[in-house]
Amino acid sequence: MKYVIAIIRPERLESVKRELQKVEVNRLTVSAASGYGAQKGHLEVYRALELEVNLLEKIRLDIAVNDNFLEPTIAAIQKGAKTNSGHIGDGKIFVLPLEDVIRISTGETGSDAI
Amino acid sequence: MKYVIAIIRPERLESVKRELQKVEVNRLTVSAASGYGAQKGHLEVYRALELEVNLLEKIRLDIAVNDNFLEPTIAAIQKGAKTNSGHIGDGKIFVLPLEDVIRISTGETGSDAI
Amino acid sequence: MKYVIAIIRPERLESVKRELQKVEVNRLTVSAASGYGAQKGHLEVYRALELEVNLLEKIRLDIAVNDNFLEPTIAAIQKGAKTNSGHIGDGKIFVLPLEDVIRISTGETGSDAI
Amino acid sequence: MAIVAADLVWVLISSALILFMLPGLAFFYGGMVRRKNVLSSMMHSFVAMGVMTIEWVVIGYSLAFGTGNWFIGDLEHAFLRGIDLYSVSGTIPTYAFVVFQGMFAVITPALISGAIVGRAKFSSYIAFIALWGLIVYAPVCHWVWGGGFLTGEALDFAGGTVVHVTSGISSLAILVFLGKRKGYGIDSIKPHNVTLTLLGTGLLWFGWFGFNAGSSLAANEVASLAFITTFVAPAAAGLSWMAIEWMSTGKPTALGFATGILAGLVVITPAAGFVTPMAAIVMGLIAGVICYKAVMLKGKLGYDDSLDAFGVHGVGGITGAILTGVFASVGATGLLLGDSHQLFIQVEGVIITIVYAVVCTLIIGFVLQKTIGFKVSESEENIGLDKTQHGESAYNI
Amino acid sequence: MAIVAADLVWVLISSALILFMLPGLAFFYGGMVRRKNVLSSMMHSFVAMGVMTIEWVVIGYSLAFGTGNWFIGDLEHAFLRGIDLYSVSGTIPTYAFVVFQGMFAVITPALISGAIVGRAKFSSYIAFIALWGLIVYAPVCHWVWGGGFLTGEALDFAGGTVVHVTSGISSLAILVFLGKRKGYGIDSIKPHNVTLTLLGTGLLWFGWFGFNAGSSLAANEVASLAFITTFVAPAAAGLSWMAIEWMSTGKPTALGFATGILAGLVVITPAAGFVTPMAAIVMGLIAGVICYKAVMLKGKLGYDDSLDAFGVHGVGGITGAILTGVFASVGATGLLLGDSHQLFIQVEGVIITIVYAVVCTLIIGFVLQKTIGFKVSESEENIGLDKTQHGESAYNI
Amino acid sequence: MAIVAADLVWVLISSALILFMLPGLAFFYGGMVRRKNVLSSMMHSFVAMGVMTIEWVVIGYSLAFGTGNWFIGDLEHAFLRGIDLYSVSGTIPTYAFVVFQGMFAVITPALISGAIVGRAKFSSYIAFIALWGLIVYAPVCHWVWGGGFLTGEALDFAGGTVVHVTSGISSLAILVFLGKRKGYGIDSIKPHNVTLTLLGTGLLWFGWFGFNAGSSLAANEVASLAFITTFVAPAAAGLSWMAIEWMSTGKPTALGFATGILAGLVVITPAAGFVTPMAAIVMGLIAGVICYKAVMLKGKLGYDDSLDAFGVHGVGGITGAILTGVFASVGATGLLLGDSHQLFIQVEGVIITIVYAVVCTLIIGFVLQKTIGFKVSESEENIGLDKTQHGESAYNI
Ligand SMILES: Nc1ncnc2c1ncn2[C@@H]1O[C@H](COP(=O)(O)OP(=O)(O)O)[C@@H](O)[C@H]1O
Ligand SMILES: Nc1ncnc2c1ncn2[C@@H]1O[C@H](COP(=O)(O)OP(=O)(O)O)[C@@H](O)[C@H]1O
Ligand SMILES: Nc1ncnc2c1ncn2[C@@H]1O[C@H](COP(=O)(O)OP(=O)(O)O)[C@@H](O)[C@H]1O
Repeated sequence: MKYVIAIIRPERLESVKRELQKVEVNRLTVSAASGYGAQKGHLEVYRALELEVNLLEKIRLDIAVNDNFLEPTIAAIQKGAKTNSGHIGDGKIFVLPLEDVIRISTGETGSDAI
Repeated sequence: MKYVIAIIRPERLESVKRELQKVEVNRLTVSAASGYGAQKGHLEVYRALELEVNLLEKIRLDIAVNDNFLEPTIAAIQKGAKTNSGHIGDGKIFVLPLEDVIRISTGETGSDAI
Repeated sequence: MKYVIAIIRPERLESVKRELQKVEVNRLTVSAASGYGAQKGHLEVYRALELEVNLLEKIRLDIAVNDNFLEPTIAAIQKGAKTNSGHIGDGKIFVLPLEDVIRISTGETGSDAI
Repeated sequence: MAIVAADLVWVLISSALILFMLPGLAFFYGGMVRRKNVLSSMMHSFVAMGVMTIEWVVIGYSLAFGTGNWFIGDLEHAFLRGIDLYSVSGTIPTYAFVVFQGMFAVITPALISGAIVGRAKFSSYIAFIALWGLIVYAPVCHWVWGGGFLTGEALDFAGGTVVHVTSGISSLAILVFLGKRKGYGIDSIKPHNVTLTLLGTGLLWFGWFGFNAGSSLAANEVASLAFITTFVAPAAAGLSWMAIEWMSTGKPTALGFATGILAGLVVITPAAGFVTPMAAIVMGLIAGVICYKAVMLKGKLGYDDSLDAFGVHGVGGITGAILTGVFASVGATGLLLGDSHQLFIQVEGVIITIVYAVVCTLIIGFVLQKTIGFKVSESEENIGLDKTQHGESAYNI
Repeated sequence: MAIVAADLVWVLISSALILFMLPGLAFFYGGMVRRKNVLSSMMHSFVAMGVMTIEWVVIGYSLAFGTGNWFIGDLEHAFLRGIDLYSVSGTIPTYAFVVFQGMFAVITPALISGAIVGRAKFSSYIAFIALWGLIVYAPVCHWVWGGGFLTGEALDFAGGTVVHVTSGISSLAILVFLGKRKGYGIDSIKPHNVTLTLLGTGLLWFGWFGFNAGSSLAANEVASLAFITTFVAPAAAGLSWMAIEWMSTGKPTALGFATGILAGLVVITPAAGFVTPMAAIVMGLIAGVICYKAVMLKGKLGYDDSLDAFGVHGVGGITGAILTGVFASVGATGLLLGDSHQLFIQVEGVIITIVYAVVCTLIIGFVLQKTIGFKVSESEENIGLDKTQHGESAYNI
Repeated sequence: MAIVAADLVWVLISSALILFMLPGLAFFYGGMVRRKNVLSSMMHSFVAMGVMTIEWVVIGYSLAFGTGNWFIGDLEHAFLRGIDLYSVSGTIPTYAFVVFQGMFAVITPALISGAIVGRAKFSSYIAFIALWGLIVYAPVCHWVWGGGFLTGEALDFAGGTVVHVTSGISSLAILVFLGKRKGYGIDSIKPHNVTLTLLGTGLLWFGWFGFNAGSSLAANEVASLAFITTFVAPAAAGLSWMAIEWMSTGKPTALGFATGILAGLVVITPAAGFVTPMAAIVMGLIAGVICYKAVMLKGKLGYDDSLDAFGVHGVGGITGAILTGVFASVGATGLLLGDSHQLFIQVEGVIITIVYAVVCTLIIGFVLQKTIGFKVSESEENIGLDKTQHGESAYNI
């Protein structure tokens, strides 16, 4: 099992979700995040004081998948998150090993619980 | 060492914390999240336009534990997060391998730092 | 590759970022979190009802790094996050194994994509 | 009698101020609930601006201020029949009078919503306030202000009894009837955004100048008195709440100070034009302490007065009505000037109102329960009322 | 003629109320956009308080209310020349009249911003409202209120045509001209904070009492009538929007109710002092339904009227102007009293205004496009206008 | 002299507007601090509504407006002794006058809070404003308005010196005394929610019409003049701040525009009823630039005027007082009309006020420091004042 963390642009959430549904990945956790990356930030000014700010709003997705779902999941996220032919700032996908999953309501564990 | 991520209902946070304290797990990180899952979402309407929305508010817990604490921690979360005899939407627990921990204030590392 | 999660005091974010830049770690994801820990919480009162609350605001950093960057990254976070000679509540750093990274815009994978 | 332009301005602007209390109430309450119920809570106030406004001009005004009998008005002015551009009430156009009184009819049932947030069906809430407005508010308003049996007897400058006792005591009745929110006392239920509550407090105090000082219905000395008492009483009550809280818990909270201000506003309402500023300060100080104790009671007795509609409006309203009988000294005489009879009338008025409001509220609750249902299901409560009742969520990424 | 102190108070306080509608509009709109555009959206209203205010006293007032000809005023009062402390307009100081009328000139172009949020350059927006205020607002205001060819002909109590038709129809023109936001109809674009929109609704309704009832320019019976109609029409419209939404989608939303209230406020604006309260209720009920349908159209036709500036102000304004010709019965006679001529004039006024506003708006848009550019780049739209246009972000950890 | 009803309405409604500035200030400041200090910052304004209100009616009013001597009033009206329902001041009931003046006494010390957010103990803050109100505000108010040695000499229409110079310069004194916030200049300290600050700006401007135009204390031409100058000056100042910021940094921020508006409001305060609208525009344009420069200074000199209480109120207040001596032309003559003497008096008034306020503020600060302490500990500052001072947090999940 894998634990996939994807950082995407906020406005691509819906299209990523749509792509994920096509490959039958319907369970995921979404949270707000901010990111520093290759994407250039912007100058911010607070009352006559300048600050260079590079922190941009992002959406973070956490998706636990069984191994055979990993490829399609990654492909779906890529498809949904990419703007046109790909721009800096489109985001990244991280794949971490996942040792166990427990479904709280039923107590199921392992791949069945995902 | 393990890194436990649990997704629970917002309103169960207090009772999960209480159960965790009973097994002497007192350190954890909480964050807001939203989840898509088996739990059915709701129709939302914005000014005469309908949207089907399945994103429900959740709480995410991150808990780093030593191996011998894993079982009690999972059991405590389950106990605290389960509504009555268990309902869809009660949440999930993910167990990831954790390679190292560093306590910033003291510089301690490994199991001692957890 | 490693996936580093650091929990720090909100007000240390800027100085941590500054230290990270010095070691050429410029990409990271930031999110808001709350933490229970060794740091003592405070009594809160809501309209004549007392609640003991230990949940304190924290910032969570997620940083994916190549193995050779791990040490400097940890050192930089420690340096930036530590208040004076170190106080309870300064936070923790967790190191998780990272199996793969995919850059959405280009499709690059592995260490190149970090 | 001809209209007086300055009075007209005073009453109209006061009316606008009172309408502004509805968003104030929405924010005051909305900040205290959890994120998942904030729109539901705010809609309790907003929808009252729709439902009660229309009910008032269609029938409520006539029931409250129509000639009628000792108990209730009649239908002579239903649909504002018989009123036109040139109709006059006192020194102002009747339209202005209808509006001003209408604002009270709009806000009073909305106050009750604080007792039932997070667990009432929206449709039933609408039915409840509509019925309550006709069955409880209109008659009590008629009794005290519209020519009924308490008119000219009980002192109620701006609605201590008519507004706060009725709504506060009905809150208690309906919350006992409905039962607690799920997880009350087990899971923590903290205000999701105290800044919203502070905003609401600001709007409420601002609007309350219209509520109280506008109740003189004329731009005169009494309006000035009612204004200064509405200035000092909440200030005093905020301070006394803060003091007792600081001493008991070690911390003076913002939410507590705001609640104290509200308690002071409630207490001074019936007395605003009848007491001196110094008496108003004393009443405010008392209000802060008594309402603090009343709210603590909730913790002890274990009922779920979610936003303290009873603790503040009920207890504060009763306290105010009685203290008016004690401190009245301007254009009326209270106990301190040796008139125990007035105090007696005040108590009598309060008791009759309490009994009447409790009985009617329970009947309305019971009928709604048996017909369209009142409480949402446990699972709906779990998910939150914004999603289940309104199909939306307040905050989106 | 001497000044009347009560009229002066009424007009000044009404002016303050109208200025307060600008933050109201900022919050109404700001809550509906995404987090990354909230300051940009709010600044559309705030900057109008800067730009339009100065433009008004420098030249706008004179163009609108200077003698001039049938089409436009002249420059006799540019820089308020010829006006001093003791100048009088009607029964109030001219300074008060300038202020009151200025508030309308400030808010009208700001209404248009709802059509173009999230995609207009800030500099171009400023140029747009400044030009639009001179080329569209000042003349139309002159036509209807300032001595132009519709003065004394068309009924427009507080700006149904002058304010809402002009801004609403210009919204449609400019949004078609500018094109959609990126991702419109693909990515979901949800309001980031509905509580802000509710706050805005409260501020707008409160301020609208100054807008409508203040338009009597005197503290008299007509002010009271305009006040009560501004009380009941939005209430009715909120309810009818809610009802139709509840029936169609199964859920009564807070955002829908708020939009209904706004629709009711818009519709009653031209009629406020000309119709009875009961007619106002009927107009409100119609407004809720018609604007609901108009907003749905957007979904069907696929244009991006982001915050429904056209759906509510345009359609609501036209509906109101026409219904005024139907229901007018106080100090004017509408169709229901057998006067079809008035209705004809209303329609005529609306059509002329529509044609004029659309043509001018498109020309302004075209000229700006060709000179300084109007729309931000796709990448700026992506990142959000708060960061790209204003160099800041609304919310920081 | 008899009361004039329209004047009474004007003064009362103006008083309500000024009270509404307190939540305005709370939000203006509250949006600019970090999340952990927002309630603490807001409570600075709210608690002033408690403490200063009671202090005013108990003793402050008498010290400021009692007969007394050239320096201070006396205790003849302590506890409002000698004032009853029918007491008259000018053309309004004395109660109304007490209320109106009380609003100024409430808001003035609250302005100082912007200089010390995030580091003052709540108990010490309360002691500070209570003492400052007696030792600084009451005497200076007596000098300028209450019969003291500047009364009838210095021009101060609505409190440029009495309100803004005193509070602004005391801000500077106390912030230098207290020292910086931990991490100032190292860690970034960004506004946690700019929409709150915009809301505050809207409330402040709205309320300021009461503050300035209400200061005519009568519904007359001067009120209209003060109203229109309070309309155009902040508009101009917002624009000039925006222009200079846009040119220097490339971005026109919302926070900057809001700050410019505030600077314009401050600058026009002493001049509101003495200058023409065109002069008000010029004063506003100057205010935006000067206050922008003053705020930049902070970055250069490295002191921690957290929310620019000195940069805006101090510098703006001084600028306004002096420019009043330059531009005065209505009912007074300034430099431009050839009267250099008035300018001299203005400068003199400002200097005396500055010296007096600085000395007293430092003494109060010193005494508090030595007795109950003033600053929180470093660890409390770290955790945030909401938790450590008030035992609560503004936002909860
Ligand atoms: N090494 C990393 N560790 C953690 N987060 C990262 C890392 N690299 C990128 N991110 C996250 O992904 C977001 C997008 O990355 P960025 O470099 O801007 O563009 P791209 O994804 O096209 O490389 C960043 O804002 C950040 O939140
Ligand atoms: N495979 C998954 N990956 C990531 N998050 C998940 C996954 N499955 C469930 N979740 C999270 O857990 C929450 C609860 O899951 P859900 O399927 O609704 O109920 P249950 O936990 O009873 O299966 C979801 O809203 C989502 O946030
Ligand atoms: N075992 C853990 N699992 C998850 N989060 C932890 C753990 N230990 C600490 N944290 C996080 O780190 C924060 C700081 O920890 P704390 O114990 O207060 O101080 P210190 O970092 O000095 O030990 C906590 O508030 C919590 O968010």
